[in-house]
Amino acid sequence: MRDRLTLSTLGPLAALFALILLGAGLNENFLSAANVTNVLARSAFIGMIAVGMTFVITSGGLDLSVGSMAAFVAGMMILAMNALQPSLGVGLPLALAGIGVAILVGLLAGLANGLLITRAGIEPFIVTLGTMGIFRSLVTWIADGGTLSLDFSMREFIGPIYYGGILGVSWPIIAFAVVVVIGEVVMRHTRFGRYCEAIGSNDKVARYSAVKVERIQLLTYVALGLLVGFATVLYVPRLGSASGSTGLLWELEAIAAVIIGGTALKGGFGRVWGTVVGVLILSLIGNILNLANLVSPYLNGAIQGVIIVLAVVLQRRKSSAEGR
Amino acid sequence: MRDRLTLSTLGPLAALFALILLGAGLNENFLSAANVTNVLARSAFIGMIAVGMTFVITSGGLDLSVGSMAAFVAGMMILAMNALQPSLGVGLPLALAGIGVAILVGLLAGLANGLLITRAGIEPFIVTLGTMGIFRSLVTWIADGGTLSLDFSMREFIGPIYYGGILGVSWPIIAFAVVVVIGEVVMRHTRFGRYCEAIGSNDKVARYSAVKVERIQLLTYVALGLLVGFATVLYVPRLGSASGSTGLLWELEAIAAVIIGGTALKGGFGRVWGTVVGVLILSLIGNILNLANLVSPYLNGAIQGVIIVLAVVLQRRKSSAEGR
Amino acid sequence: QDKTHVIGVSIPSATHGFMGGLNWHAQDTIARLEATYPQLDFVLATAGEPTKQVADIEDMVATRNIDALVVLPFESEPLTGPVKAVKDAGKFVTVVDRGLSVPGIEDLYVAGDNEAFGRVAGEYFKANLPSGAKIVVLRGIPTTLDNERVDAFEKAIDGSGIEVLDKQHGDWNRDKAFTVMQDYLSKYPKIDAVWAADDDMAIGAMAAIEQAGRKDEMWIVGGAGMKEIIKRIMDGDPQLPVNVTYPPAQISTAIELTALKYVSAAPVTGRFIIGSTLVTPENAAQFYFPDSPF
Amino acid sequence: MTTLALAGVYRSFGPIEVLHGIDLELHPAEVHALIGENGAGKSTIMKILGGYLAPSAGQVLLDGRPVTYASGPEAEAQGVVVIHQEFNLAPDLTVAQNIWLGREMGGLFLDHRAMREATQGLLDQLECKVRPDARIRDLAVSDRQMVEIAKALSRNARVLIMDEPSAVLTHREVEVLFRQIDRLRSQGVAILYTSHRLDEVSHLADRITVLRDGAVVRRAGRGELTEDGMATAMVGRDLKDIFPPRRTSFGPVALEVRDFHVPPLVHGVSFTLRRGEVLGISGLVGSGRTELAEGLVGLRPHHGQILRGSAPAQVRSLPEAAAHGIAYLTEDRKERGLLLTKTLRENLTLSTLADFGAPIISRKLEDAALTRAISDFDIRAPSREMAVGNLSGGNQQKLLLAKTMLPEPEVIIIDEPTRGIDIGTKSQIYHFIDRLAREGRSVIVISSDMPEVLGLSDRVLVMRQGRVAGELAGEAIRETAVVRLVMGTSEEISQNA
Ligand SMILES: Nc1ncnc2c1ncn2[C@@H]1O[C@H](COP(=O)(O)OP(=O)(O)OP(=O)(O)O)[C@@H](O)[C@H]1O
Ligand SMILES: Nc1ncnc2c1ncn2[C@@H]1O[C@H](COP(=O)(O)OP(=O)(O)OP(=O)(O)O)[C@@H](O)[C@H]1O
Ligand SMILES: [Mg+2]
Ligand SMILES: [Mg+2]
Repeated sequence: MRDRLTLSTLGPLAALFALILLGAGLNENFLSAANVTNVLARSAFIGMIAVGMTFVITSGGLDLSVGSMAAFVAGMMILAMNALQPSLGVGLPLALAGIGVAILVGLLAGLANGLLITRAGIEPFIVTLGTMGIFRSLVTWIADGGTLSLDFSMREFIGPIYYGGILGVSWPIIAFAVVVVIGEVVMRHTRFGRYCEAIGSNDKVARYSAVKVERIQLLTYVALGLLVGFATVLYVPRLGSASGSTGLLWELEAIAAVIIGGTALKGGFGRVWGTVVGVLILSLIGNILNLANLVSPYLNGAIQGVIIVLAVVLQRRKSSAEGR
Repeated sequence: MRDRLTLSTLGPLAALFALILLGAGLNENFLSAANVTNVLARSAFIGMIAVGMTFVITSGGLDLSVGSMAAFVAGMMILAMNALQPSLGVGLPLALAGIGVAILVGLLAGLANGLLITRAGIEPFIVTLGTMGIFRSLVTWIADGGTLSLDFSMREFIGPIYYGGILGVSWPIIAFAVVVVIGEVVMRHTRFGRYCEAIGSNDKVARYSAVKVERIQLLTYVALGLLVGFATVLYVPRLGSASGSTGLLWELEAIAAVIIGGTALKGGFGRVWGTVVGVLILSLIGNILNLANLVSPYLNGAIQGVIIVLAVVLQRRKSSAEGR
Repeated sequence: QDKTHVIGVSIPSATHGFMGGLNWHAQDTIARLEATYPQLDFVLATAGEPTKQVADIEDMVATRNIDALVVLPFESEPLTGPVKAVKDAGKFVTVVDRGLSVPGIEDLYVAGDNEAFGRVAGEYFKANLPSGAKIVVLRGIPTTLDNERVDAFEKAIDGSGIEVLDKQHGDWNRDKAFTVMQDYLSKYPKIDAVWAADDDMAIGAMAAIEQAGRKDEMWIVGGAGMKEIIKRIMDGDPQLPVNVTYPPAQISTAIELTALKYVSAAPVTGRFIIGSTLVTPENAAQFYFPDSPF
Repeated sequence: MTTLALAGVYRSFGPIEVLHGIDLELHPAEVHALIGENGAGKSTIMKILGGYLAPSAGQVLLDGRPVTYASGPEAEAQGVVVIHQEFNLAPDLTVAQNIWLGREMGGLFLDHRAMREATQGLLDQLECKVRPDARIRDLAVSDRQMVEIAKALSRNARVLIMDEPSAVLTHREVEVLFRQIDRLRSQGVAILYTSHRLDEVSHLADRITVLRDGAVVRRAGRGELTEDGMATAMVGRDLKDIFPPRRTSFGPVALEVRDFHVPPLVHGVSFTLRRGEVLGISGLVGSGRTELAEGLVGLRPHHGQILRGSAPAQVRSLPEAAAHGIAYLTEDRKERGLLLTKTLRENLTLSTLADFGAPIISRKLEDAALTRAISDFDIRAPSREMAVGNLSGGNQQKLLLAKTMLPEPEVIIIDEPTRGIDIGTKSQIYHFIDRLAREGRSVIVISSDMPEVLGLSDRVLVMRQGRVAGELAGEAIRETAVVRLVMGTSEEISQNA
């Protein structure tokens, strides 16, 4: 990959820098520590999910359910914490219990997706379209159509998971960075990543190379579920609530980030750090639109669309020399 | 294709029949003419779009923008009709003008998608994600955040396009049937359909075989745009208005219908009549949920999800003998 | 009264707090009425978009033989034709909250007052902020009713010298409101008050303000009377001085009134507008429903 | 008179020049053979002639006039038709659909019947039993090659360029192919042919051009070059002892297969394989050799007994086979063997990644393995970082061999091991297989290349219609005996042997 650093890899970065310049030009607070922290921290949820999605897509899969899954995991986490509060009391044990539940539920949800896809042999698109409806419905049902809210005292207690940090860097940013670094290493330097790329480029060849195709595919969905769980652990402390509208369209955003970052939708080639750039591009677009009174807010969606396409044009232009 | 009728083709049909039996068991009015007409007529919008989507997906593409495009086309159609009403008056010329505008706008929107994808060489996912935002924003903007509505007198006049019909068969059903028959013939019996399959299967081979790959791909998007235009011509008489929420998530429904129908998401193999079955399955699920007070309405989404997955399991089980 | 009457109820699905509350009230009322009146049957359908809602209504007529329809239109315009068709088929029609675009179709109209919702909030701002004060607005999903509320709000503060710095869409969503508020806070060094046209958004905005440490700088007015917010007003939270009601329970009123037609001799037709009132620490207790999910 | 010619053609890929000033002439009613080592540039020349690649410098002359084609199809419109070394068929389409792709019969609506009938005609002409409605995806590689040939025949070529058409064909199909070539030659078609089977070249060619490292090193007319002479001209040195001497002592039984079935085709196969032994499997296309092999390594559902040594072995999947020390090299290198968009290194280590460090893969170990593979198998790659799809066909095959050998399996089943490999390297590979056997490993060689089966095997198993038609050992391994068994013309020979 190294020798290609010059070409295709510059594309998404160029788009990102263009956006940063645009933002800085429009508003002097854009580069303020507070704003940078805000943008990075709020990118963390989608970002962690998108890292998992990178593996799923690289190995030729797709997961439309992550947004609903996040809502479901958040709902279960809140439910569990509220239920355990009388016995555990407000404090670290309860927080850990909540985190455990979130990670466990995420893992199980990912496992469910993965098993349906690999064992029953149904298209990922269909399976996860189905579970997308299922997870979201369950949250709405559990919340009785409303919002599941964490008990206020506990909310205060776990708030620092989102708002706190060390050395001025907030936890979501740190967690995101850790996930990205691990993801990049796993993708580039471990068997798992190599197998994902192999399966995505030609699953038959992978099978004929003694790669346990189904197991790897299953693992990608489980890993994604886990990351949805982690993302939720960051999400819940922020507002302390979950409802049917939590995580709405996150799946689209995560997939878009992956693809803007240069991972091929058909699989076979994954770039974790590209995904990070994709996530940041998407977050920045929203941030810039909020910071600048460009036009009617009704047109925000249009501008967002134009920038997404332009970002990718910029990237593909640069990399077309490669013949990809 | 013929020899395979026995296996994979039975799958979606089996799922459809299972649903019909379920519906008939739940409510005696299910098979009444009125209900059948309702279900078929309302399937017509998504159905026509899904037929176009079948070609796009078969040739290896994707279009996420169709729902927003429908909203945009509807908006433009209403705007044009309201603007022309003073000069043309309420009547056939105005209706025809509206229809012309819808078809033209649909065609242009499809052309825009197609050109960006084939000329600029950007992934269909990204392009249509972008235009999805753009079209929807434009409608919201034109409608000033509210709803664009057709003048009521004109609405009365064109109402029969949706509600009327001949020999007891309503126009949307007739139009849908015509589109399906044409679609099936085009897919199976013309060069265009053949080339779509070839491109989706292996675009390099298609290019080596003198197939004008870009032109065919462009045409699939244009055809889809046109069909969105036609669908809108049926839609506007039904609801007489367009807003930012018109056609929400239609893209997901159309793509799901295509895939439930047995077309491969990766392209190379398309089945128009399968798509029809897929559309009917999706419509029937909604209809059946309304037939019986099964459970909490909050769980509708979950039931829908389960049925979608089950329908495809049923189908894949049958066809797994094929080794697809 | 031995014949069973079927009442169809068609409402938007619970995609945000207010609609969640409305869904809850609808189900609660239906369960209660079904228990009380065995001769009444209810059919409830929820829809995420207008086309689905029209399909729901068609299905009720075609397969469930409804005698009456209680409908809260997802949007006025697209539902007008289909609801009129129901009326023309001889059914009793109750319209809730969002009026149809052609007057005179419905037998019964029960609604909140969007115009008042914006106006009451605006009047509070006008009365409690000095000229030159700076405020930001969080709007809902772009819809006609959002437009009505915002227009009324702006008209109410007109001439007060209050400056509206920005009004972006928070889509009646906590997360979106949180993000937008964060960005407002980056952008504007001085904000005196926030009008979040919905309590879900108020909660998101509050979290962003708290994080930025500018809690003492501004107060927030939300709307629709979410129980958590009402509770805090009762407790005298300086950040949340007041709220404006827009009761989700209006659906209960509508269903009950419609049911009344079949279980009593009382004539039920007309318009019931449930005004928007200002909730203050003094009167908050009467708007507090701890059992509602909203 | 020349039909198509190259004059001073150069071609570079990136910084690497692979053709250095080629002159070549094709004449009507003549078969011109182009031979050379793997990576010498044969396919590149053919692609340039066919309009699929443009020369970096120099000219393509059609009927003496310089031409520049925008694309292959444009050249095809001028009657220049290419059978590519790598398959050029859409896997989801049927045989008939592929053959007529881009030139469908019928007006507004396709004339399915005409196309199916015409396809049937072409397939009959090639004595190919594939159905016109069969999907390419479901065909064995040899059948796909026949479809490629049928497709080219349907084109009414003036110039027919065939890049190793026989590499995956058995001798019977090769005979059919030769009859077609003879027919076309007599009709005045100019034919350019490559093959690494030099007997074919001396049989067919009216004119031979020998290529080495992108330059012409020898031109000859019919009969001017013996097969040895060709080999020497190609490789640049004398080749003696293409086949290693036969082994004489074998160890204990390494693999025993009893009453083995791979539905639907393969039935009741039993054989034993000893350590240090090379077992050849011969048979016609579709005789079930590949299915047997894929069954043995768990790639296809099967029943029957497999014993490793004396212990029964469960082999339900390839990883299980690997655990039993059994490896398999697929005949379908493009679809099942190599990841064409990935680099050499990634392909080489894919099936044995666990040996290259865990959890972090060691680039150093991988690079070392690649260096070894490159020298062991004489892989000629312009760059180590290039995508495998850009390697010449023969070098891809060598890489695939290296990949299969990497885990040092005890039992190695190789399906068409030397497909598309030049004579020099072939000899190297034969000696390599010999070395494996002498180290005490067991090798099964499935091959459609008759001399290879004869020259390499200690025993030969002949398959016909999914069953073992006979077994030959030692001196009984003669071409006539094998052919008789293959064709099923004589039962008694199998008894005698
Ligand atoms: N697209 C490409 N990019 C880079 N190098 C290429 C490309 N195509 C061919 N080459 C290189 O050009 C050289 C000649 O390849 P070519 O395929 O013509 O060999 P060949 O004579 O046909 O060999 P074989 O007998 O193995 O088929 C090889 O070194 C090959 O790696
Ligand atoms: N994946 C597949 N799906 C369906 N049929 C197949 C598949 N692979 C092979 N076949 C069919 O099975 C038959 C036997 O093929 P197989 O490859 O086992 O024969 P073989 O003796 O190895 O011949 P070859 O010399 O072509 O390799 C062929 O007729 C082929 O069409
Ligand atoms: Mg070659
Ligand atoms: Mg074989």
